[in-house]
Amino acid sequence: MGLLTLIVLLPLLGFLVNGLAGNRLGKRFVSVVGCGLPAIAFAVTVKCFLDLRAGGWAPIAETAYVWAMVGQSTFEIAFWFDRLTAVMALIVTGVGTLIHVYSIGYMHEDKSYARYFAYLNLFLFFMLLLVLGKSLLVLFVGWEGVGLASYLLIGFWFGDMEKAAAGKKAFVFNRIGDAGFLLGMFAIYSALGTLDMPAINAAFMGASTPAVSATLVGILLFIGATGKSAQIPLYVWLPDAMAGPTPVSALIHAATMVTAGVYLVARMSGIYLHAPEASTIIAAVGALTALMAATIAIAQDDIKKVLAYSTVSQLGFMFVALGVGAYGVAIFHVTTHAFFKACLFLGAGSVIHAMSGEQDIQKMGGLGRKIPVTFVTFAIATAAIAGIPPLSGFFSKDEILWFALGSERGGSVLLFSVMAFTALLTAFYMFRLLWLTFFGKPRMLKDVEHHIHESPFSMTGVLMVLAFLSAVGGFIAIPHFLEPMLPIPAIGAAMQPLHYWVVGGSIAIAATGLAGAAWFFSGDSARAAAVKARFAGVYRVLSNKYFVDELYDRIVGRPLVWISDAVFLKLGDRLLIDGTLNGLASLAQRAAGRLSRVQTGSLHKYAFLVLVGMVASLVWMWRHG
Amino acid sequence: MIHDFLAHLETLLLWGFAGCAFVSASLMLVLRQPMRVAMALVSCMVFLGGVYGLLGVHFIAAFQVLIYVGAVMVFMVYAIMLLDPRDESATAKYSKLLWPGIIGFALLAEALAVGYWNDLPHAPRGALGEPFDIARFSTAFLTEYWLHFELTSVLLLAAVVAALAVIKENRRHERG
Amino acid sequence: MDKVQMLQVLAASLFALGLTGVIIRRNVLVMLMCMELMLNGVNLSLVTFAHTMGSTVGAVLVFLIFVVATAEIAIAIPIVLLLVRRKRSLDIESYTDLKG
Amino acid sequence: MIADLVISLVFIGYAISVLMGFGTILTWVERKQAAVMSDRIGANRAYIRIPFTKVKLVWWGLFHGMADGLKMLLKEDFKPRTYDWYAYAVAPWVVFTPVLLVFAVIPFGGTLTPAALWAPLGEWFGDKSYPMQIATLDAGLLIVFAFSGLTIIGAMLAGWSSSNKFSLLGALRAGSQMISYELVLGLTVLGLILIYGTVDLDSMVRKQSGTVLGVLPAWGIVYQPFAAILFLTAAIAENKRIPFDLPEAESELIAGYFTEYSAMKMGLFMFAEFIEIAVIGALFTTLFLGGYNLPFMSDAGFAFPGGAAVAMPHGAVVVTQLATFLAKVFVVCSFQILIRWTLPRFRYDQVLTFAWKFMLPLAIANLCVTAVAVWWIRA
Repeated sequence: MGLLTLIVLLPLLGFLVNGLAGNRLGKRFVSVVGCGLPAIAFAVTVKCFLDLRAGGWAPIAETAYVWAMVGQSTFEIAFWFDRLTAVMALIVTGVGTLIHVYSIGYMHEDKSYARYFAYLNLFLFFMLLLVLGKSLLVLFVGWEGVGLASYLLIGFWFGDMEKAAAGKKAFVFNRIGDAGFLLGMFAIYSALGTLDMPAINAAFMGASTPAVSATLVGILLFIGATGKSAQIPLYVWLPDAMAGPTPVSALIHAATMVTAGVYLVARMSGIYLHAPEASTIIAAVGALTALMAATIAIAQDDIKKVLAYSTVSQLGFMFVALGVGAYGVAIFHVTTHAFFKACLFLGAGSVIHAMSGEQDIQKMGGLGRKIPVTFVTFAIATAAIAGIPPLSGFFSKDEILWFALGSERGGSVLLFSVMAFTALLTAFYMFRLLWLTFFGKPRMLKDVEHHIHESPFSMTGVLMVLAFLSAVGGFIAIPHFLEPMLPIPAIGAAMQPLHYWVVGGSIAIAATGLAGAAWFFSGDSARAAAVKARFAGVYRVLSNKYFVDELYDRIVGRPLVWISDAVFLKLGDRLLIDGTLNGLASLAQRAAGRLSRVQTGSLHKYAFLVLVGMVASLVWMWRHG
Repeated sequence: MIHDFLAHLETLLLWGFAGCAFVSASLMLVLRQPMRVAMALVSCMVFLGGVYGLLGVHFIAAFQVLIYVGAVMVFMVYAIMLLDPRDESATAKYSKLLWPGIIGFALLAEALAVGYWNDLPHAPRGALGEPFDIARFSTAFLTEYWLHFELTSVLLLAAVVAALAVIKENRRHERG
Repeated sequence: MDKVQMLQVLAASLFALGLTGVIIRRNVLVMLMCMELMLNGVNLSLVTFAHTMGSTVGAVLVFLIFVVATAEIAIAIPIVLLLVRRKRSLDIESYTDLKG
Repeated sequence: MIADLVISLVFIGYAISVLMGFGTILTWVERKQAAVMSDRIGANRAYIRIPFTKVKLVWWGLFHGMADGLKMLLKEDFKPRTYDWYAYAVAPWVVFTPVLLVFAVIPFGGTLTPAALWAPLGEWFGDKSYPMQIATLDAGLLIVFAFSGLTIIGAMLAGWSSSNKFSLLGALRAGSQMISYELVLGLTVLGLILIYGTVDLDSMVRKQSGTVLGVLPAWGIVYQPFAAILFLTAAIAENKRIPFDLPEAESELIAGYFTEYSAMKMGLFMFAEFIEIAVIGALFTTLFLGGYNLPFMSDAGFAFPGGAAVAMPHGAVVVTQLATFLAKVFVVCSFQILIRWTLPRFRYDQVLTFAWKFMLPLAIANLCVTAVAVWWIRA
């Protein structure tokens, strides 16, 4: 068994142990297994990374098992470890391990402790399968698996109907995306006869054009990506997914799983390089998503909802980077985003923990002095996401803005303006969040206030590590590290001189957002309230998320319900199927009723029938015998 | 005279036994008391035993009496003794199918008789096959028909088990 | 009518009488006995044929029928006792639980 | 043809008179032997006075039997109110007749050759010879069992038709007991059938005519001593005599299934019982005691080991054989009466337990051992 297989199997082992026997083994044991195995996986990943470097960055391939052989085609469970994979795997195992550790403190009181860790390990297993898979098929298994784990974890407290429904919603929206993904896979397989991603990329990069439109495949795969990575139009599940435990939100719905779409597009860059139309769509969708989510985030009061929309928005940034061909930059943003968004979510978890479950930021305030570690880490992460230099978010976001403006593969002023405005909004709503939560006067109930306490070290320690990473993560030059694989697009000649202007602009944007938020929300809430009152209509639209859920319900949900009810249920099921069966049944019943009159229950009559039969057969025999 | 009598003694006895058997069987349909019916059946069986004896198959005759009378009818009489003989069914002797039954009997008897008259293999009249005694019968039984014999013993075992089960059920019913 | 014919007719009529008895009598025990009578008719027929043809098959079959009859009665009697205990009657017309 | 008929009639007459004689005598023997055993004088008051003399023929009370018979014949025949008078009336005969019939297949002597008996008979009979047996049947032993099965029906019928709870109980007991012990009886005899290779009683007796090891008579009891004990026990139980007389245990059931019988109907039951004693004696003699055979005696006379021989005329041989048979039967009868006055009575459940859990396994074991032994020796 190779090291790559080991990486994948370690979390699976954790899932089996905790899932099958966790309830009997005690919390301490569950914690050790649940965190220890991902930690080992991280260590092994580091070892693999070192091997990769020692091997001159030549990809490591490893076949674990031959899954199926159909005719000439062989489907293997094979793993592939190159630069891109290395980055992703390190994020997944590293951040994953940190969040596991954080969960020890966060979930300590939960009665389904073992189940939680089992699910978490299961998620890690599938995520690693997704990241390490050599072929699209293995990736797809991981893709579906993380969907399953996400469903299980969103609905972790399934006793609450709303949370169970959120899990279901996530699952259904993911399935819609998966349909596109599957179609894309079918198209690739029918054209190329293989699902190995290096082979596919090579085929599209090669001289002869494959017998399938790169645009078509690209769009289909992107549909899958929109589902998993919460882009328009399938993003609505992600805010609802905050129903799960907060570490889950941090791990799955911020740092790792939702970036799977980004990873997929980057991994399939060979296709997208030859599909400029698809790339344009990606950029457009990404920009729209980023803007829309950012506007919504301004008007949200739930701390996790704000972060969720912020995640959607940041994912939009990544897709813009992908759309303009800056794949390495997208992965760079994935990395930094993983750091600071995980930190933010975990910090939010810490706040919620301190507030005894309260999530409404309007009822917080002044927490900065009471939970200083959380406050400091949360502030660093906020600054990072807002793009304050020299924190990590500044570098990645700046590069995205720069390529949105200057890339020869679809960069434009319009795109840049939208993204810049979005960045401004980002800074604004993030600082709003920070201010409302940690500054000002406490607005919570006395009772709650009395209970506020700093989280245990297992949580704050993780926060500190992540805050540190958020701060310095920008100095890891990932785009350059990935350049041999994912080329950085050329910058148009006209744009070259504007680079420093853009850098300065983005610093200004961040500062403006900071200042705006400080001006609005410092002091009493009168100014914010006045703005809210003046733009009441806009505020209503924003706080209700553009009524997208209601829209979907009108145009998709209700017609579907109506069709299901009227056509399939009443006509098809009740009338046709049930009617046929009931008709047959009642026919049989009536026929049996008639026939059962023969069955008189009287032995005499039976015996008499025997006699009649004997006489008849004897007579027949004598006549014909 | 007496010579003629002696010469035909066996035939006369055969006819006599056959007639008595028939009369006993007919009485079974007419008598009301189950015990009397049982007696009629016993006598019918004994007369049939006599018929077998006259045909020269003594062991069949012996077994007829031994098994039918000594076992089956003892069981039957036992059951009749255990059950109240003054049952309601004794007052209404016949079922509603009395006349259809009698007509059916006539038809069946006629069909069988006609069949025998027409189709019975007449060949061995006078040239009777070699009569066999118990030795030949036993040898055949244990060489040619041993499988059948074993199968019937299995059947007997099954019957014993089944009877036990029924009695168990009965006892449980009583207790519960 | 020679001996064989007479015996066969007797056998047939015993069988027919037995069957008729099953049809027209109402007492369970009497019906059981009439079934025994039917078996006796068959036995007589078999013995006669065996005697006529000088073959042992008929006799063997008769012997097996004896065993079967014994087994049958050994089960039938307990069942009748159970029935009577349930229905408090020997009248077959009161056992109509299988009426369709 | 007529000669055959005459011989048959003679045999039948002999058999009936022997049985009746035994039946009568045994009633007296039972009393007298009981008296002897319990150190009493016993029945001695009945006598016949020769008319007009003072000579009283007492003959050890032998006439008590006749007095009993007379009493039974003359007593009122009380008829109980029963729902089946026909069954009530027929039951004693169903008990009595088969007992008589059993004797038909028992050989009570060797071969009879009338011509050799008395020369003038030769004109009539020619040189035919007849085995001294009423019916020579190849299934003789089976017939014995068949008829003893009939008596069960009689006993049950009597008890049922008496319309009396005690009678009914007695009849149920009689039925169960007789069926159980008949099974044992049949199984014990199977061993003998294996050894002799026949069920024909006459050939069975003939096969017991030689000697074993030159000294012992080749009787069944020598081959099957175990079976002999079992057979006698089961036969006594079959006859419902003490210690197995539970169906008519007077302290529990008055007189069991014949409680309601009186006069000659009751007499028939009693008589059947005594005749049954004799029949058991005859059967035991035939099966285990060599029947009419005397040790070292053949149709020609005696031939003792060591060369000494005594030639005998045919008449003497026939008479010796008849006498031998009667003597043996009488000894066995007397032995049964001895048991009757010696052993106490079982409890009823013990009777059935004894049959099914003790005698039956023993009989089967005996049969198995015999089968293995016969197979060993033949092979």
